Amino acid sequence: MTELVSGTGEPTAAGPVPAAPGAEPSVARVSQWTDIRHRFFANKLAVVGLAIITVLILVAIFAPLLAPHDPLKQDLTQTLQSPGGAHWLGTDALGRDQLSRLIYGSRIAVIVGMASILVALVIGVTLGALAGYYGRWVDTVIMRVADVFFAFPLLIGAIVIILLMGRGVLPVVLSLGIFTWATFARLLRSQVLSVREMDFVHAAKALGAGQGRIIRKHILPNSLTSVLVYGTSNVGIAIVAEASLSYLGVGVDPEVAEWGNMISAGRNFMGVKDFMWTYPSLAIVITALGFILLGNGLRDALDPKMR
Amino acid sequence: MRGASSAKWVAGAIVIALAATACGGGDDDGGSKGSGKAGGTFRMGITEPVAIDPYNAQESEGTLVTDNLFTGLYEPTADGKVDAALATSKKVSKDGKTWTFTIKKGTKFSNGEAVDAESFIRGWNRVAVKTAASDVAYHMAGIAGFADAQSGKATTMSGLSAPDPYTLQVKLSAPDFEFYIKTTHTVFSPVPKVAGDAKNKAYNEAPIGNGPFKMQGKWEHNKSITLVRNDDYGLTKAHLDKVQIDILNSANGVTLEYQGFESGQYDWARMPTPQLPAAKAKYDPQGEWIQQDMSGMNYLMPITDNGPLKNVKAREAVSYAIDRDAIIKGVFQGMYTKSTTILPPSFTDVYQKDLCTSCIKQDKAKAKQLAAEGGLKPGTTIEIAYNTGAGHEEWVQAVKQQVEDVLGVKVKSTGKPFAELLADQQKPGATGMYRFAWGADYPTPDNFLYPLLDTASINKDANGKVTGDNRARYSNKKFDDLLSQARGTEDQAGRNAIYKQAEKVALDDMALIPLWNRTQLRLANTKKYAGLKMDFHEDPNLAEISMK
Amino acid sequence: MGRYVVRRLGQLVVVVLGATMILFACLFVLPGDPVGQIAGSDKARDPAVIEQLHKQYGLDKPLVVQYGTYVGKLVTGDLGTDYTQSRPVTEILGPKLENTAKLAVAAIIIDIVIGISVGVLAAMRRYSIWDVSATFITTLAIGVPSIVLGMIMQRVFVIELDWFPLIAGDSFEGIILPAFTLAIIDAALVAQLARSTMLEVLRADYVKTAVAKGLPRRTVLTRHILRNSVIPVITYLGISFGGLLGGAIITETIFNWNGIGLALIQAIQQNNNPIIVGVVTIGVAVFVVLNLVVDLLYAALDPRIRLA
Amino acid sequence: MSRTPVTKHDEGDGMTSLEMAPTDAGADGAAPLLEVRDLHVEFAVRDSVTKAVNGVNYSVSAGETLAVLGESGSGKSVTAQAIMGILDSPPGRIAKGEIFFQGQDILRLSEGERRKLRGAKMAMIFQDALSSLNPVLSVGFQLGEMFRVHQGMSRKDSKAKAIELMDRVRIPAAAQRVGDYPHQFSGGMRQRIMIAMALALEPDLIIADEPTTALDVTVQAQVMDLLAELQREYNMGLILITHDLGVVADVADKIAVMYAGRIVETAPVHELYKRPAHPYTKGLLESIPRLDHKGQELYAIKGLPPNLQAIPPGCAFNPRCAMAQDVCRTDVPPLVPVTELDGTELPGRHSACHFWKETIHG
Repeated sequence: MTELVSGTGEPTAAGPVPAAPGAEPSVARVSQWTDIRHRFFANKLAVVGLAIITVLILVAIFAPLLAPHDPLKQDLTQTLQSPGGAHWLGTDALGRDQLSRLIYGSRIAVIVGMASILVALVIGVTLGALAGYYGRWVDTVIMRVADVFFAFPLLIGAIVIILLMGRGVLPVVLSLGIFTWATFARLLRSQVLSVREMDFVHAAKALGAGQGRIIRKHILPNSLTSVLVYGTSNVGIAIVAEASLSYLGVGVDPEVAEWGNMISAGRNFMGVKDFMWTYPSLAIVITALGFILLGNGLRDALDPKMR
Repeated sequence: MRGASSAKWVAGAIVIALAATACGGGDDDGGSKGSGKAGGTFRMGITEPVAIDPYNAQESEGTLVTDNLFTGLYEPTADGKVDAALATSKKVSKDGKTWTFTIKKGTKFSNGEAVDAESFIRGWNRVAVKTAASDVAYHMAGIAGFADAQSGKATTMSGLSAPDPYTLQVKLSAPDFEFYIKTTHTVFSPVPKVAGDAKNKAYNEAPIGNGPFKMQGKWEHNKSITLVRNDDYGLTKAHLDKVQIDILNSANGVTLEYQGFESGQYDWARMPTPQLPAAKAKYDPQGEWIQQDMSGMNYLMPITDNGPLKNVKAREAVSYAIDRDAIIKGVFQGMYTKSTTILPPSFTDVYQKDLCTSCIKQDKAKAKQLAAEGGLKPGTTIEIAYNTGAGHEEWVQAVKQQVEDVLGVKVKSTGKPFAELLADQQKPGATGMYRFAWGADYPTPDNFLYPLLDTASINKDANGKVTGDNRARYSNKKFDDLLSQARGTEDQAGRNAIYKQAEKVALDDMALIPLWNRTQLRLANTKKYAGLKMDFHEDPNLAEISMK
Repeated sequence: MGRYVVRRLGQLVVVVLGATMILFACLFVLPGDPVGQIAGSDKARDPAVIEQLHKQYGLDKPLVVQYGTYVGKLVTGDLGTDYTQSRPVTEILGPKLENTAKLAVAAIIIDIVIGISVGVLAAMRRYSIWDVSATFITTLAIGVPSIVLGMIMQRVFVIELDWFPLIAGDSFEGIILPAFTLAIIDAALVAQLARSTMLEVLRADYVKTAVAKGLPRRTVLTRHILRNSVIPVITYLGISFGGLLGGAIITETIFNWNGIGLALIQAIQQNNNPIIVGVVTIGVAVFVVLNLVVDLLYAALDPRIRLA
Repeated sequence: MSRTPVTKHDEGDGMTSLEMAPTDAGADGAAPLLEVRDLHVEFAVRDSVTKAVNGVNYSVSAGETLAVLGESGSGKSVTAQAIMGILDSPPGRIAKGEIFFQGQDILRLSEGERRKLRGAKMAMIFQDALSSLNPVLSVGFQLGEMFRVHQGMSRKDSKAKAIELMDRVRIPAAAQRVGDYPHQFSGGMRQRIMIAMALALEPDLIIADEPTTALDVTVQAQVMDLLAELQREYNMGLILITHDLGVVADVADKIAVMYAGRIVETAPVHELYKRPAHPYTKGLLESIPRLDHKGQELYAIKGLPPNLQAIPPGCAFNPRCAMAQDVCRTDVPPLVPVTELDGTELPGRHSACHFWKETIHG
């Protein structure tokens, strides 16, 4: 700031203005998390998403109490009953209660959905962080491997792995995890690249923090938020992928009460007994929607500019 | 995902049927060949065949084309009999090892070449040679010189000769009084000189034959095949002008055929299971519902030399534990019929109804008692494996539940793609039971009993892998002797009596656990076409039908 | 720039080889002999025939040699022959790839037309009922998985209303339902993306400058607003088009659309390995090439991006 | 953007009386080039209303430079945007007031007529040229656009004009660099392009909204000199919006200080520096670090600018004002002329403070 007065006027009369009485306007100490929470709950759609997911998880946990019948118990005298009477949602080709299978199906959906995204996150985050932070050849190698998995169509990859490992929940989780980590790795890498350039990281380095500490303490927390948000809406996509695998006959075992199996079985009854596939389809749509709304809500809460 | 592969008698494509003892529906106008007007285009949908060249045509889709493009010595009938085609006479030597056929003179291929003994020899050698790598060459295994042709030592089979242009002589390496029945298979078709070897791509895609129809254009893969009437056909000419065959994807081919029939696009169609009750109610009254018991069977194949089902009583216990009627009524909506024999009902001369006592009715007490005697203790684990994507999921789960409930054992069911399932059955340590089905290539009990249950059909290779079709590893000397005795018996009735005894021996040992018959169900446009029926290969009798 | 393209093409080769290597290894380890039994029946093939077929398809050689010959032929564009009919894979997949491409193009056109217009409309009419309803419907559309959507379309339009025949083959009317099933989800994503980028651009200072320069409303919209907001949308469309060309497995299966996605599912059931590897190779190659095209397009549209 | 709805009479918004601050005649006595009268601008976002501008009155004549001074959030930029007619509406809208430009109330004009003024008669220079220039279009194109749109000039001619303009604002090697993009220029160069763009059609009024804030000191001085030189050459009216007292001193003829959307003091520049007549202005001046005050504690006005959704009653500055009395907390101080102790008029000086006498004369 150049010298203010152009040499004509003498300094103003009185010295510093005496402190005025009047209360200092108190600025409530708004911590970052409460602010995010406010923004999240202000968003009606996000709350709907959260509600759907909570209900889903509760139904999954308390399935044994909620389900009127044992989902695996067959009754060949009661096959293909229309909804109503003892079976609110009807029975399938083996006389099993559709409502109970739908309720137990939520278990598989929640387990597979979350577990596969967890697997993908673990792989994706570690590799993404390494690639982003160390760069150079580490980055190129990891990113090329990521390209391979990114280009490899998810369903085909999953099918091949399931053919290898046989059908079941674990193979499905692993195959979904293995083929979706690439997106997380890429996302995290770009986050790490941008955070790495930020001043507070240079400052930490200047203060002598070790590499590991910098990644753990500074880079990851800041980069993780967007990856977690992306992860949430991806759980929905993982559940849909898992149901598609069952639809193609390569998902979890056929007798397992799982939505994809039910739709696949119901598909033959289109136009004849639509209830066989409409209810499981509805379940998948609502679940997928729940995760997407939750994901969007989190994203908007964490990054208000997006609104 | 149903109908995983195109084969008609594919291991249990869930096309199912209700066994009507006599061949059912359709206004049967005495099956005479010539009645009704000429002309018309018959339309139907099939899934992509493996081959339409007789050297490798194997499933019903492939045979539909070769059967109408070629005419062999003999022709199979729907009810398990054999009619003469180009063969005017047959003579067999006392020892059953030399066959002599005389061939109808004056018939030609659609390209004008004459059909003679030489064209039969050419056709058969073309299939047997090593480079052909034909899947169906094994039907000629009995002909002398076949092994040399297969191994590549020779390019022709020594057993074949043509004493004069229209006489074919066949020498066999072992006696077989039923060899003439085998020639009903299209692999025994004659071929013109222009056919060249089995790898002749042009011929594979548009074969030139001597049948009632000939190809129009070439095989449009995954799209269509078109046949037109062969006007200078040697025997009774066909009435239809043209047959338009659409090739549908196997994932939902059955649904597409049914939709096609409903929308009037197809004259012949299969139906998906769930639509059957509605379809039957709608089309049976109008006579467009064909139900026919075909020459195929669905079994549970137990591994008889290893594991929990090693003991015959354990196998019988499992058979008693299964409530076939409940499964048929529940899962298959009453459209299947339970089977109580190894040989299909369509072999009317040898059919012994209720031969399998444990199949007639579920008997929980007897099942528990036999299980105890057979060492099948509660809590032991039995494996049941099946191939995925062919609609077995439901009934296998039903069988699993019933066996577990009745015998208190633990049944572990695993679905696998075809190749893995077969590898599982073949590997030395195989145990438990497998979903299994078998269709006859030609109408003779031998075609069931020999490949499935004869000790020679186990055919273990160096490291104990079962490469033959007797993967149940059933071996009973008394059964083998009966079979070879039957093969050595010239007269038909004598042979049938021996086959019946052999079947009884096998069923007493529970070598295979019969489940339900393979009755075929079709929708047929009988409003537009007269004499429309299903032939031995479960295809429409295209050569005989005519416009109304 | 040229150097960049060469480097990216190099990466492409690595990715395609990587993908085929993984797949080859997986298929090789799969238990069971792909040519072990007569197509789809319980009849085991005669050992002599199996041995002959193994020689013919080179299955008797170890994995590394098989992979070597495969890549050798791949360079010349020969994807080997399939196991069931021993026809060249390229001849089998050729027409199928054409069908998949037709479907992909139809879907992308619907994406562009519906997706962008809804997105732009919602952005321009902020907080109006248009904006709120568009956001709600697009979120709903994204939630519906393609297996459910396909069945609903089939149930309503084919069985109920009978507007479209199920067996339409690759005729024009046959493409409408599968294309819409594929496009609806993508169009919703495009709409939301277009809306958010539009909103961001509308907030940008250079739009205020443009208005302050006295430019007519239409010029401000086309030359300044759309020009900037369209770039991320084009990037997304490029990538999703790449995915579509890999064969929309679910949609093709539901609608019996004779594309490479359907061919893949059938090949997996019949253990027809050459077709499996063929489809994946084409899918991956097309995806990576399109990624490159999108990056080049991005650089052309946005001068700030310098292609290193 | 779309036509800004103007409501003539708004039921009172806490203003006790509608003062028509006396407009001081322009330097040559004719009606001033631009006169803003009692302008009110509000932003309605969902349920809350932000009163960004609460009765602004100022004017500028041709050749004259008016500096509008105020902390961020004081409404100075919003006023400028209202004048240019580029308010985001919704949510922004002009609640009350008139803007006379060359004798005509431009708020009455149709959007078409209003648009014709922009660029031709009045132009604006923004703060951060990097974000104010379209990143994907070349600089030459964005400059040439003025001529092609307003004067229907051909692409070739408009490019030549662009080069000429770039030379005029002393951008080196203009001919070679006309095709370059904004990100390829330095901060100072970009700001020169903004100025060139504003001057393209030699408008009568230039509004510069913090033109040099984003620049470092040395470049800042060059840009300000260029702006002053061009203003003199084209005899333009210049409204310079800034929060930087240093910049104002060298360039401005008169100053209007804004606080919480209102003008709290107007005065010729040197008068204001000598004897501020409003505690806020006084506080601003004292918070500038001075060489002769070495080692003393720096003075800063305590507290934060008011929340525009809940402006304190009476004088908006009262919570931060040392001289605040009860009256300040109830009555809104009108903008009144400032006089010497003996009452003689001080031309062009007004203050909106109940105790302006004590502030100026101590």
